[in-house]
Amino acid sequence: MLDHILSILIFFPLLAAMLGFVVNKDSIRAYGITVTTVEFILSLWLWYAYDSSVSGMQFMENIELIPAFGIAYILGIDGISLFIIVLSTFITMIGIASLTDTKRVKNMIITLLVLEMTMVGVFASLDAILFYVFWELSLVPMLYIIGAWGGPLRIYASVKFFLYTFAGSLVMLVGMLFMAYFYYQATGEWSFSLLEWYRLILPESFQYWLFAAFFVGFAIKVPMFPFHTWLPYAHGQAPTIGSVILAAVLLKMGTYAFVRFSLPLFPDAAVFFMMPIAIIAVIMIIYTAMVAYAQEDIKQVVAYSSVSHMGVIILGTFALNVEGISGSVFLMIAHGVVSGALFLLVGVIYDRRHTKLMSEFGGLASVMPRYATIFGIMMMASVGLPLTINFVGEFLSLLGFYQQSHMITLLAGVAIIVGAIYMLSSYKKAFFGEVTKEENKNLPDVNKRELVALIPLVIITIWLGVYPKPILEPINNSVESIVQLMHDKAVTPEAKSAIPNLIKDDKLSSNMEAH
Amino acid sequence: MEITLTHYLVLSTILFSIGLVGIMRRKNLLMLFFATEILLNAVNVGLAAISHYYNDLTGQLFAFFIIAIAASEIAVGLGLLIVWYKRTGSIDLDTLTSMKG
Amino acid sequence: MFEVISFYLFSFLTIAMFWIAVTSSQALHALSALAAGMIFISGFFFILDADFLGAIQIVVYSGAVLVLYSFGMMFFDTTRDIVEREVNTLIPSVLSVLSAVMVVLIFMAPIVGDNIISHYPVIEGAGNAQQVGMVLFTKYLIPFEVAAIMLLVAMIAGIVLAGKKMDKSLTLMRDEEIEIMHERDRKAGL
Amino acid sequence: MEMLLYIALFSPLVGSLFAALFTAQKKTLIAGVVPSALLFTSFVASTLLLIQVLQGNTINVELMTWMATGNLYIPFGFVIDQISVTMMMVVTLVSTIVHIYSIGYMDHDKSFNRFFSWLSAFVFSMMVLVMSDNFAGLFIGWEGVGLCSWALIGFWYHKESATWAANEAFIMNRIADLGMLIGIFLVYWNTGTLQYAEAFAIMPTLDNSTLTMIGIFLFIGAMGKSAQFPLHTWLADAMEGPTPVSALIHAATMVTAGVYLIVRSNELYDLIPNVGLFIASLGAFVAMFAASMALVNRDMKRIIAYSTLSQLGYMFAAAGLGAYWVALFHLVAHAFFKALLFLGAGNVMHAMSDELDPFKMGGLRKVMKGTFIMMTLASVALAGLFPLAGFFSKDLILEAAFAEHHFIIYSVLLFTAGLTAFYSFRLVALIFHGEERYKIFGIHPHEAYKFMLVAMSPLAILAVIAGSLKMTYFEMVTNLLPATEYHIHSHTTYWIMTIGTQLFVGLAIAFAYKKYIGKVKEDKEFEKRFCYKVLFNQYYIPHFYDEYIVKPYRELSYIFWKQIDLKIVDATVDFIGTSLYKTGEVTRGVQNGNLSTMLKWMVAGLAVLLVLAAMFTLVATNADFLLSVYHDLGA
Repeated sequence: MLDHILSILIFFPLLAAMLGFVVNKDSIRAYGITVTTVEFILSLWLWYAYDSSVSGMQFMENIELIPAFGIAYILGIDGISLFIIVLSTFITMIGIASLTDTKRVKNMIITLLVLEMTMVGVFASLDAILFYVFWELSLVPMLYIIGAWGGPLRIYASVKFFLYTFAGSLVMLVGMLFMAYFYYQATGEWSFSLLEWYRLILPESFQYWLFAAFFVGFAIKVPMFPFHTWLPYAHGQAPTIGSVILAAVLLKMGTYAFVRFSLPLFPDAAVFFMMPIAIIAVIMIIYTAMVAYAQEDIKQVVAYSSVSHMGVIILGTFALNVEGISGSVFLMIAHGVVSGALFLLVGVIYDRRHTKLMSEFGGLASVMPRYATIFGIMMMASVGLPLTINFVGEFLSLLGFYQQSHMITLLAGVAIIVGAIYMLSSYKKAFFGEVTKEENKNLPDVNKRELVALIPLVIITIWLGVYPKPILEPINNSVESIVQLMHDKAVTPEAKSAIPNLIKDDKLSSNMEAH
Repeated sequence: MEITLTHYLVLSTILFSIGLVGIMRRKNLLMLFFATEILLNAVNVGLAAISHYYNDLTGQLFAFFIIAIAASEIAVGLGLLIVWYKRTGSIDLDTLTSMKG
Repeated sequence: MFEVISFYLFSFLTIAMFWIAVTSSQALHALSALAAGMIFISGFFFILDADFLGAIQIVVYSGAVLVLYSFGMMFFDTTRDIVEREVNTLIPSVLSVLSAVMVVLIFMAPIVGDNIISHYPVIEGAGNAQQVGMVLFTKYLIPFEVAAIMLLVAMIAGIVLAGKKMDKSLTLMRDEEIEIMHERDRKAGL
Repeated sequence: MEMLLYIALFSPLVGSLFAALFTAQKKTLIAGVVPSALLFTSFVASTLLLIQVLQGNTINVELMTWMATGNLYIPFGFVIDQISVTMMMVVTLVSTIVHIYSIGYMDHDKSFNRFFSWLSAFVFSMMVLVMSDNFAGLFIGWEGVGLCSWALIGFWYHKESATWAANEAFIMNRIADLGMLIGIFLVYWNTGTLQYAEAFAIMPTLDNSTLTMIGIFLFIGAMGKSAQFPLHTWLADAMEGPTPVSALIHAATMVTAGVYLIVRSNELYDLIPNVGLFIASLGAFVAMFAASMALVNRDMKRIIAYSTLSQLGYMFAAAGLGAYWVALFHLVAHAFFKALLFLGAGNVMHAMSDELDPFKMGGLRKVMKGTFIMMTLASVALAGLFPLAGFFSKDLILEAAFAEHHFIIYSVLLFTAGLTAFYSFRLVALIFHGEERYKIFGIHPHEAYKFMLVAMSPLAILAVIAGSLKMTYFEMVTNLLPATEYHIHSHTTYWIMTIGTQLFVGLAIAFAYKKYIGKVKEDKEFEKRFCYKVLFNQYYIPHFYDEYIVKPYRELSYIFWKQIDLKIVDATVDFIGTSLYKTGEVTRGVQNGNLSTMLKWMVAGLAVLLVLAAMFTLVATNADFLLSVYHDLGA
């Protein structure tokens, strides 16, 4: 069973979704929770069986689909994708467990199960076409979730979400086809296998163009400034569960793809574009944080804060050293947990008051103390307080990039200031002060179902903040192999020097580079 | 003076243009069919000429198939035309606007 | 010399006939001109040593197709003129001439002509019909059969479309009327 | 040994979590008593560790790995040496007292349990800060105390001013923390480690500019936590929190973390005397700057806060001049008497129903004898009169400045000593002496609970006797810190200086008493003067920040959102979408359903394709010619 665990992880939710059509409407919630829990346990088993001392791909499956064009069904995970898969199954489970009374709940749960399949598929596939298929497929359930259960502007938001990301990924597809063509030119055989592509050393000018093509697809998904405007609409209109999954997992596809595709395939281009991307990341961090500060709707604050944090992840990824990339991968997990929790929390208050405007609240700390406490913990995690999960990622990402540029890191570090500004002022507006609105005076505190969803998130937030090693170590091993691969593949001398060589005496080299 | 392939091709082109004019000018559906026949015949002349001058039978065979296609087209097309005429009492092209975008 | 004269003669005739077919407002005139043009076309085929094709041209076009047209025309009120509302004849002519010139230009370019290689050369000492038969039943057997099926389908379609319930038009009847008609058929044991 | 360390470190955490269990419930005494007892345990453990350290043992333990990736390795490592044990003693002692005191002070507060949870959490963070053996651990504590400070300043969260002050404190600290973080990055990329011992061992091999950068960025971190100019405004506003919080966090412990950082990094700052001089100058400036604001203020707690700021300036001046042990000594002494002063102020506030304006008090000496004695003692110690703690520590700083020949710094500090004496006794005189002005407001003051006074008494004793421990302390600390003894060239100079300072201070006290002990009349004329206005408005710095930083930031944020994000970035995207849509709408006319038109379009398309093909053919056939023309043009 372990040989095919990835296929099982991918297709079990799909199968369950199909069977879900015949399940009775009253028991569908229990059915959904059971399925996602089984899926989560399977992913935990995957983690347990994963050998963290091996840096390469594990649990590989390889079935040829179209041999003439080298398209195959290749699955496999390493330390980077493992935890994002666990995160996806975990967040889906939490999401379904916390699902409040929605209309057409059966459709919702079936959609979520299909979405889960696509998410696991994206992170497990090692064939470009397979990856692309899951990547695009993930848009459909999300489109449906926003379009069917969203707010008043839901059609606009969902169409915008779909078209925007779809347009980007088409450019990415062209890049993939070109990449396969180059492979064909070089070896005389077609292949879309990522591991085969890794072995290909591309000339510099090709790298720039291909990097740009992939970049468009990934950047829109992340979303990077100035491609971020679909996100506030999507979050603003999506139901709570949609926002949670969108922020926690779907956005990670973009950053994950940067680590999986852009860096190892095009190391020279990565070095060449490092500074422009870093500048975009800095703009993302500061600009969206300021926009977040100006928001009146608490969900939009969290939405823009997501963009701001994604900037830090991008920065860490393009640090191109082990510290930075490990940090950014860790921050992907961390942001998944924290932003997921924050959206759940916003959902809690939305369920009670049917508004998300901060001016409608005020003084909630005395009415809903438990809610305020959990929100406070998550807010502090979002702000990046040490011993919370976010800090580890942010610290490592910024630390990593400091090797490449002092000035940009200094500017990006402003994240910790502006982040505190918008989060604290929102918290103050919503939770502190006197209770002014009559309808807020008797709000019930978080109930059991919500606690079931939130408490695990709180525990993870603190546990991994204090003891990140179980996750950081496998990530580190896989990232080291990627960095080494990039160093070996780099063509230009600038790239060779910018990407550290891990085989040499480490301390000496890092000292030299710092000077 | 020798008749070369070019002569035939020019002829074929001229016939084709006449067909095009017919297609664009006529509003009578039946006339449209006539123009289509002209187009097909123009092409056939070209194909036969090429076949002749390059000593290759493929051109002629293509012409055969074109004739076969033309025949079936007329059979079906005429049938549809008759149905249409029964419905509307007109074979005016301008009445065919159900495909309006 | 004979070839040259006949080429120009037939060319003039075909162009003239087709022009009449395209411009004539009388359907009957157009039909006649078209038939004549078709026959003249077959003249070219004979000049080009494609005897079989020429024969087929006369049989199928002038025989079958045009007869079909003339029968078809009996269904229509051909006396009723369709007003050719076309005001601007400039655009069609310009477009046609332009495309014609372009096609000629392209064919004149050596790059196209040089690349044609003879795959099925004319076999010495065999008649045209024989040659055609040899190629048609070897290399082009499947397309030939497919064409046959296509013709069959077209024939059936033609009969169904034009012939069924010649007295009635299903498409013009309302659903209830059709239902009533079907009901009557069933009762009659059909 | 290690057990003791862990007991000292974790008992505050246990106390905090214990109290946290009760936060949702009504006030329970046990939520206050248990954390206090646990803190006392921590204090005892610290004392035992102190004894160990006095015997010359230092302890270094590693609890577990925190972060490890690439070359980076950060453990949860703790060190007990002379510096950290000093800080531990101060922290545990003051916090134990403050905890016990708070049981009385917070008696009537409905969030009693929550208060103790946060207060103990603060002590835990502070212990992490001082006990860590690496910069990352320090940063954990650094941010942890920031968080607890935020929660405690905003403890009464229904008050707008309190929450505002809390956010201000947190954000200002964050600005400094960025500097600190950059400093940490610099240390890592230049030395390859964040452990103090290893990093400081490598630092002498680095070039001067790098070290200067490290020194400056770490000091920026220290500036925030220790509220040095220009990041000082939050400290005065932080007085919105409960008074025990002010005593513990904003006087005795957290704000001295910056000084601790400089002292801890003494090996670094020894290598870069220029930065040291800058720190000393800034310290001296802040000392006077803060003292001047304290002169006219009419808020009891703010006056003490400015005094804290001023004393922090002293500490930085000493640390910057390389007299690290002096700075640490002043830190310790200051912790005792300043905490005492704040707790006394807390008693007064309770007695006066939270009235803070000393001009509305007066004559409280009669009803609050214990408080009166203790506050007077604290003020004397603060003013630096012989033989109380302040005399020894502050005098050492002056001597150090003099001996190092920084006479400007010396004279600034000397002048500030006079100011300190004046404002301290202005406060004492206004509160405890003179006529009983509070009677107009119908307040009936009463002395605090007895056990609160008893709890305060150790501080009072220490404020008196701390000076005599100077030599023991010196011997202990100088195992680790540079043992510079500051000897003024001749004994005569020394005596002239000491006695001169004492006289100056004495005169200032006398002046304060003379001015404020009798019938205090509102001096309207004086209040209209420019210098009074400037001082009363804190040099207009909060106003400046509000007007030129906070407001523009808010406005810029709105512009970014409303103008740029919605009107430019998003509108561009929408424009692309709508233009495609419009194109569809416009070209829809082509599809008029008329077959004839469509056929015309078809022919037109054919013509276009043919033209393209013809052009292509032309170009292809004439490629050689065109290329030669192109090359000719290029040449």
